Amino acid sequence: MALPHIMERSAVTEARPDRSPAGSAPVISATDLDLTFRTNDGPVHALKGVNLAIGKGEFVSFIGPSGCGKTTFLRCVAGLEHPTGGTLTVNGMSPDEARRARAYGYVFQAAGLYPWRTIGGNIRLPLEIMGFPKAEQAERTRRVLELVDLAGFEKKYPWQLSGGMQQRASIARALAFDADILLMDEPFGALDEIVRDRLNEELLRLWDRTGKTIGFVTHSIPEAVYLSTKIVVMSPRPGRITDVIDSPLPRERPLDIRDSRAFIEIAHRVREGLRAGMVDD
Amino acid sequence: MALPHIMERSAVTEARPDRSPAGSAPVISATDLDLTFRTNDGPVHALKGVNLAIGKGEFVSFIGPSGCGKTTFLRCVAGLEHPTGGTLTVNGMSPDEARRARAYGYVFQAAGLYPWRTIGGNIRLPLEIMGFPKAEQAERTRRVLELVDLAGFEKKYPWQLSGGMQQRASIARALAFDADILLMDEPFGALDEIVRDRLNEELLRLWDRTGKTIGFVTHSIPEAVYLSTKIVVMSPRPGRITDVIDSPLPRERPLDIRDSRAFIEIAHRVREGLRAGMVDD
Amino acid sequence: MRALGPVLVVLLALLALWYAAVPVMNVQETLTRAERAGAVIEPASAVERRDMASIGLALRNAGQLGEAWSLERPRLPAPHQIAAEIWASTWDEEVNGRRGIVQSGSFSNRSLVYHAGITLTATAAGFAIGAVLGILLAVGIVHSRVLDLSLMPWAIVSQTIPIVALAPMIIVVLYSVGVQGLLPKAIISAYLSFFPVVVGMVKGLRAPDAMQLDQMRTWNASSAQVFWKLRLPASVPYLFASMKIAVAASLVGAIVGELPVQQGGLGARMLAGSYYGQTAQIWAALFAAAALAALLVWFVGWLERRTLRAMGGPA
Amino acid sequence: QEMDEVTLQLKWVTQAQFAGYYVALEEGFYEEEGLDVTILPGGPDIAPTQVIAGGGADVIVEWMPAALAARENGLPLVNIAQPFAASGMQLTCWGDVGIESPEDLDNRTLGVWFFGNEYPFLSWMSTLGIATDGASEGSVEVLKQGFNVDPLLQRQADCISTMTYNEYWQVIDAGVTPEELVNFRYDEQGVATLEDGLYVMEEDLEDPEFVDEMARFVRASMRGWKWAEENPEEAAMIVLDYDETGAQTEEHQIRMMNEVAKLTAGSDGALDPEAYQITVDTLLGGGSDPVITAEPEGAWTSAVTDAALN
Amino acid sequence: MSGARPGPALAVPAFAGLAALALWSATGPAALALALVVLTALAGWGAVAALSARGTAGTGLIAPLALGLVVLVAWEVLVRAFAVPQVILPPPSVIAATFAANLPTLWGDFVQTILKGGLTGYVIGCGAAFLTALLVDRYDFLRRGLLPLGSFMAALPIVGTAPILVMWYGFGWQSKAAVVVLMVYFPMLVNTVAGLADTSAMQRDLMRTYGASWGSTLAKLRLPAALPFILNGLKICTTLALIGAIVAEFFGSPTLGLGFRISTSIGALDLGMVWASIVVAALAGTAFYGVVALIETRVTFWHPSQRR
Ligand SMILES: Nc1ncnc2c1ncn2[C@@H]1O[C@H](COP(=O)(O)OP(=O)(O)OP(=O)(O)O)[C@@H](O)[C@H]1O
Ligand SMILES: Nc1ncnc2c1ncn2[C@@H]1O[C@H](COP(=O)(O)OP(=O)(O)OP(=O)(O)O)[C@@H](O)[C@H]1O
Ligand SMILES: Cc1ncc(C[n+]2csc(CCO)c2C)c(N)n1
Ligand SMILES: [Mg+2]
Ligand SMILES: [Mg+2]
Repeated sequence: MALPHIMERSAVTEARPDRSPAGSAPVISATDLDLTFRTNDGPVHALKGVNLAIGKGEFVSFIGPSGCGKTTFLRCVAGLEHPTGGTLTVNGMSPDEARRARAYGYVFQAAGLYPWRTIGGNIRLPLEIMGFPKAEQAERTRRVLELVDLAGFEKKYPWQLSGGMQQRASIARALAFDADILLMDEPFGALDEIVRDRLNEELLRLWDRTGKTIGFVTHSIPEAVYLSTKIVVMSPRPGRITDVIDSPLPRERPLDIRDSRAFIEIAHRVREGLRAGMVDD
Repeated sequence: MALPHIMERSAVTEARPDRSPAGSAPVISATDLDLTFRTNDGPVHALKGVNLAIGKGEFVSFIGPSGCGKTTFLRCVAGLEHPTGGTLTVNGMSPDEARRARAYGYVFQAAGLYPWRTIGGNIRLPLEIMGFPKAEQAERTRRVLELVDLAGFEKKYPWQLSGGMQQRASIARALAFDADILLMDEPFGALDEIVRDRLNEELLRLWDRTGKTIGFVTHSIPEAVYLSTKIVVMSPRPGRITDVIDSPLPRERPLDIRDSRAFIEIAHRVREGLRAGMVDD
Repeated sequence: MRALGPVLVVLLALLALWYAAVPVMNVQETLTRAERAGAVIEPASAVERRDMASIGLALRNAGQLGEAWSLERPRLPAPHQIAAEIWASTWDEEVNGRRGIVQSGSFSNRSLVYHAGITLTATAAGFAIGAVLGILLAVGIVHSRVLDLSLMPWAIVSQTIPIVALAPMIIVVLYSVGVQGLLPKAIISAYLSFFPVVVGMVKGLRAPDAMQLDQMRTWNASSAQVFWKLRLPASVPYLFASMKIAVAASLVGAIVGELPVQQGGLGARMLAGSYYGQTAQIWAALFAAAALAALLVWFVGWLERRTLRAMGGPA
Repeated sequence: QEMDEVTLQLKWVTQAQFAGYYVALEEGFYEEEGLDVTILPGGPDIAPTQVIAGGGADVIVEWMPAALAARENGLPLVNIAQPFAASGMQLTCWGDVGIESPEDLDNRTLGVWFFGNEYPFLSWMSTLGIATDGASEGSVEVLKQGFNVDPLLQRQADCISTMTYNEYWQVIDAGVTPEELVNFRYDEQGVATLEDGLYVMEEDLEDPEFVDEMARFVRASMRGWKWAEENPEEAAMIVLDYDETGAQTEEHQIRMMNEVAKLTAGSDGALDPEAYQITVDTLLGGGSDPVITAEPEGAWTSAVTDAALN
Repeated sequence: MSGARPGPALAVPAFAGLAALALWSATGPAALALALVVLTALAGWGAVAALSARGTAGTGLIAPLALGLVVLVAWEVLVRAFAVPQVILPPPSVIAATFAANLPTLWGDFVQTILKGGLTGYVIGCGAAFLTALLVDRYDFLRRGLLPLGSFMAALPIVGTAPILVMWYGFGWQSKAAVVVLMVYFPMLVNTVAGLADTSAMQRDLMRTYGASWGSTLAKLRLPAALPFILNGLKICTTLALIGAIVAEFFGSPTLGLGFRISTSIGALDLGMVWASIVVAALAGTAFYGVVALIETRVTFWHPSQRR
């Protein structure tokens, strides 16, 4: 029962590459991507035949059950993992080249701030590594701190901030060197719903202001629906894309939008996609 | 704007004790409960004037922002924390007596299985401590493993199971000695939405079958609404109850119910209650 | 301060136990002395008493044990004897002694202050060498798989060699290649202290998790940058924990190194005390060494607190 | 004027046993001979033979058994002078356990110094026909004695090794009366071995300049010894000043100096060939496991003392 | 990356060949020998690098052996080439020969020092520390009163305590065991106490919800949780025990034992025997450590540090 449904979605997915907005070349483009981990217990097929094109300025969420390869895909894009098949380009380059060109900022699940550096020091860290001049480091740090609403906390240490503030600092750090692409792997997974709501709102505003391309992994259906222009639903073993949903929601999204009909419908479709993937398993 | 709203709810709350189902004495009853932690930085007022009555067979969810005292309240019920004011009875006894009488099973946020024991060994643990005969230990272990759908995993070690399976094992452990009350502190907090959905369904079924009284802490609004017969909304500093919502949803709840009008309305009311608490803060 | 109460109580209990043990431990010598002084002892001769249990002997001659707490060569000196010896060989010697700092302008070679100073110098030098060596080895092990595979087992084997027993020979061999004075002692001291540092530092340098290392990769950081900005700061707590063990080991090494050389130091002092049967002197040197160790460990702890605070840890 | 540098390695810690060298240093006798002498104190488990083999010293104070054993082990040491004419080593026993003569030692527990000092004892036991593998009929139990006289005082051993000038007096100082003790001087048992001689490497002696240097060294050292014999108290004070451990007491060192003087009294520095022969015979007679297996050749020379004394 | 390196097929024979060449040159010119030793070391590095890059099974064993071999070759060659006197440092071949020729003596020493002195002290010391830890864990008063004093005791250097203990317990292995007890007691105590405390508040609360007694909390929660720490303590103490037993013999012993052998042989300039005794000590120590490490992996298989 579930199978034809998926097939249909997959067909849609494969047709995508040419459909990227404004007809311009996609920022991230994956064709027939395959990745197999070799482990002691034999190979783990983490990604299989993944096709996806992400256009400039899109906000793409990845959702799927645990272990379906969301993180793996994001890591491939970041050049942290190397696909065993297919092609993947970022800004027309290979992911490794893109990494060396510092084409993206990456936000990990936990905030991962260094406890021995102040918030300002943490944000300066990538700038130091990339060799920005001192004055510019200070200027950029100031700017991103303002962007994530943490002005005044520059001299504080991470443990002096709440979890939500830490996560914002971590986002600021990824923004500091102003890459066009932002990759975020479950950045709000550890936060409670209310804080999460607020950060979601802020993230949307930031995206709106900066026009960045964002890849966003989440486990939460409402979060995915609320944030994205495009939702990628994945299923595990081997990880593949079962559905790609273009959101009809407007760019402006008050939190109330979650009680709207359209929102609930997309959420329903995502849930269906997820269940189908599970049954299929 | 928010204040009168809360006041109204609180008034309703206080009227509760006499309203417990079937007019029978409540299983858990708190009157004017107060708890202040003394810390190095001065006192922390964790619970203030909490009044609540939980009747037999109810499924009560506690929801509220981080630090509002949900865990503290549950721990008071379990006799792990001692209120500094007010009265609290469990099955008519003091919580400590109830604890010694093994009146409840407690499920902590993380699975908290002992890594040096197999799944079976973990479930047997309380039985060993309570001095059940060997044969009955085996029998009960088998039964609860089946109940949580883990038959066949008895000989495995915790780390060989997925997070969701571990959490189910932890629930099985709390069920094994068949207490009438089940206290669960964010048991599914660490799981992804899909697994969580499934466990929610199973928990409901279990509750339905066994007729236990369940106290359940969560951060997730949909989860609270989906599971409960009664939702207790709390606000922080000092932690107090701002709203108690009796759910009009039927006992039978397919997952789809979450797309229903009634469901969305309750969820909305919970969210409003939470926001009000935040603003009030 | 809250910890002081229990410590004092336990200390008092131990002291009481100690005083009670003194007559039992010293019973043979005490009775022999009493016998020489003409008292009637049961049994009468030292030969008969030789193989008897101390407690029984003490009970049977309870009246003759008065001297047990003030023997000159006790098996177990009474605490006040040790205290007196410590006082005599520190304050008294320095202030009133002919060679003391008050009269001669330099520390007396009969005072524990002087010997503790010598030991401290060797310990500091050895600890510095050991810590630096340990850190360098750890850096090598973390950055080179070949070193990791081949060096670590030998580091363990190195600690099974009774270096303490070899100290005299090592000093002679070093001597023959022209190394003498402070350095041989420091080398033995370093040998004992590098191992805990290697173990702790390897653990510390590997403390950053995969996520933090990946984070660095997303910024395309060089391995030097990863080391200075991530691994090194992350290893600091581990480094200090192992340095506390290492500094105590250094002290033992320095003391051992002083034994054969006999040119001052607490080790030389202990041995000389043992050689001349001056039990109180051994015990005094022993306590001085333990106090020195406690001081060194405290000092490392203080450094740790300061460093961590400078690094922004919760005060 | 250019001074010749000489390093002397002692056999034991700084004490009056080595007073002659410290006196010569302090009183400028070495300087008068144009020598710049460094005295290295020894200590437990420092083998002077090893030090000289490694080039850490030019000349060492060593006991002849250890020196001859080293010679057999491939380290050609040569005795160039013998300031100690007599042996000070003895076995000190409790009288009250019934030991009167050497035969009574059978089946006893005895403390013995090892580290190259055990050879005269083993040789003695072998002449007595007593084995050393445990306390039983026809055998004694041997303990490796540590650095002090506690084994005797604690009665862990019936007898221990002592030096007439040192450990014996420590026993007395501990309150034991001389009447309670029985002493067996190795000298008197006919198993004496030469102690505290000066040894150098054989190959060095091929250099006439070195021989001359040593001649001056021995001459100055013997001057020191004679000065010390005549001024025991001053000598002891000089020794005390050189003791860096600060462990020695005046009383003990003065007494030690007096006792040591008895052993050095008969010597002008030259080795007595007869005493040498007794030593060699003792060592060759070490029973089943003799220290040296063959009569040594060239283990001593009178070249240096001849030059020094003329 | 790994393709750029010479494979093991090349590096291993090169290593073996160079080692042989170095040994052959041992009595030749010193400079040549030195050069060959350096080359051997480099070849050894290459061999291990190649093996580990391939992830060949057993590299974990081969690598340290290769390093050991390099050290032995260097030792043998340099001692011979630079004509170091045997009474200073004998070459490995001489040590091996002495070892082989004195097996019965060394066995006797091993039994006396390692089995009687070391092992007895180890068992008593670790056992006493364990029992103390239970007490300290039970009574917080003792924890606060005893532990600070214990750390003071741990700082007592063995060279000071050994003569006293020999005086108290005699010349036999008993005094050696006493020294070992004193050496292992504190590390073991600290580890066990830390282990018993290493349970999360949640795990302890769980036991409380079961109304569990102190005894069953100990048996079912704290002891199992403490096992990794306890075994770590036991592991650390192995080397301490052996060193303690050997060193204590320097302060008085019967006429056998490794410490006795080492000290007596130095006096007789029998350096071959000294090193043969050291080899016995190192072998015994490594084996002892290895056995406890093996038990550790078996018993604490569930601990994250053992799972990878
Ligand atoms: N380094 C690795 N070696 C072997 N297998 C791996 C590795 N990394 C991931 N995997 C496996 O690949 C699969 C996909 O993992 P991935 O982390 O991408 O999942 P995910 O979708 O991010 O899951 P989650 O929601 O739990 O984070 C899983 O089965 C995982 O066990
Ligand atoms: N043992 C304690 N000592 C001092 N303060 C405490 C203690 N336990 C809890 N608190 C404080 O009491 C308040 C309530 O804590 P509680 O754990 O009950 O919150 P919660 O609602 O469960 O939060 P969360 O959703 O984060 O689990 C918090 O401010 C917390 O910091
Ligand atoms: C470890 C050891 N034990 C005993 C001696 C024997 N010894 C030789 S000279 C001397 C001083 C005499 O008072 C003593 C005790 C030693 N050399 N080393
Ligand atoms: Mg992931
Ligand atoms: Mg909580």
